[in-house]
Amino acid sequence: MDKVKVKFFAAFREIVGQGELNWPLQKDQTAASVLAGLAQDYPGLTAGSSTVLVMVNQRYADRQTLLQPGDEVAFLPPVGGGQF
Amino acid sequence: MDKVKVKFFAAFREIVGQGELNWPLQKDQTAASVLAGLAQDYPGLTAGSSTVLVMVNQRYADRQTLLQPGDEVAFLPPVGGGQF
Amino acid sequence: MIIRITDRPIDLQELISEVTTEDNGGVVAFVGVVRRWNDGPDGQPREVFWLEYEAYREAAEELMRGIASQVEQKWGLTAIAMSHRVGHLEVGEPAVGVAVGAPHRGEAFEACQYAIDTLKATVPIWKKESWETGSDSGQSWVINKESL
Amino acid sequence: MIIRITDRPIDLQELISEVTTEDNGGVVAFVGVVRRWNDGPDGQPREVFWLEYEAYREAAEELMRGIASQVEQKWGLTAIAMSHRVGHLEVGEPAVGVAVGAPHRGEAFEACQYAIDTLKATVPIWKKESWETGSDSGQSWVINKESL
Repeated sequence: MDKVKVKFFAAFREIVGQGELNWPLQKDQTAASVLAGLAQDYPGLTAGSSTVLVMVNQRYADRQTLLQPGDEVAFLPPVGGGQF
Repeated sequence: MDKVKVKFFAAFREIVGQGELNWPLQKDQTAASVLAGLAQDYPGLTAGSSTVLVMVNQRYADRQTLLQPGDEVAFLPPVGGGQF
Repeated sequence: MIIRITDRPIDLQELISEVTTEDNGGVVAFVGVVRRWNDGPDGQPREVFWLEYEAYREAAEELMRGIASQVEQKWGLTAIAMSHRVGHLEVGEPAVGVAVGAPHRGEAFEACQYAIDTLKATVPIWKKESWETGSDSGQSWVINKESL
Repeated sequence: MIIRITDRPIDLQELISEVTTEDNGGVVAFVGVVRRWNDGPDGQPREVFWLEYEAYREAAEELMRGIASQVEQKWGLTAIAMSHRVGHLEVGEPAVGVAVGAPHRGEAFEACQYAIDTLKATVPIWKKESWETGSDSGQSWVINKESL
């Protein structure tokens, strides 16, 4: 079965319990659809999901982007480091 | 006789041949008047004299400032160091 | 050009030396340092003990290279160095350093500020804060207001 | 607070450390470096071999203290360090360093730029340039456009 590599960081990494996993990809599936699927296993990922940013192959992408087998997709909690 | 201490820097120091000299002060004499007197001995000091700045006792001062005996007066060629 | 996500202490002198050339009379550097006090989500200050920074390293470095390209397009400047630390940091330690060299200082100030502003707003780096108030303490992933 | 006219090399790390406190998350530093090429009075570039800086030291330090007071009045910032070198400098050497620390970086950028702009325009420091063009060479006291 086709898969994508999903990367998690920060709070999302802690929710999922690992920084990376392979996830099954259906035909014509968007990044948003993959996130919805993941959220069934890891409900914490839906918290604040409107502010979650998506990267596909290490570049920012629209959440309606259609994924290809082997893509690296990352769902990013809002970027941190705002002290200065 | 009353005197003031006159300081010279950069091009003016080279014109005068020293960085400091004592100069006689008449009653009610202004900084501009002292500069005019100096320029008789050191004509180079009048070059660009409209851009010469005056300091009295290490603070910028109007050239019409009346000097007091013992004052330290400096006639500054335009400030340098404009490379950055 | 230095573009770096690193778990080693930031060497600001190295960044500055990198952008100091015979043509660049003005060098501007920014250092972001871990503060003792930071506002919590309720706007009340919390005392910070340490931070843990985490990056999506490959994507972060790619975005930082993009910032360098933008600086070159906007100001024609190629002397830029950016380094962001990850891992455990104590209060007072530099977390990020940016240096820009330019023939004249006005553009060095502009470009350096643009680079750090863009880095903070877009580069995927998060931080976890160990904090304490009079009545509470914890460890929280902190959200950067600029990215919202 | 470091306010200094010195004939020793400028230690930028010392200036930055001076303004880095537990309350200051943002530190901005400026370094002015001797350039290889500088425009002559006719607007044509001249190659520079060395510079000789000369200061009216007591007045310069007093004016630099005044700049620090203005930065405190305008931005409420007290973490500022300024050092200007005098004497013989080679191409590539730092002639002046300014560092400002602030809780947030926007005001650190503003205050640092204000400090160096004001220093360059008002502080009595001159430089003599040893230069050469294809057809001519000499040593000239160089005028700072900003002060005219």
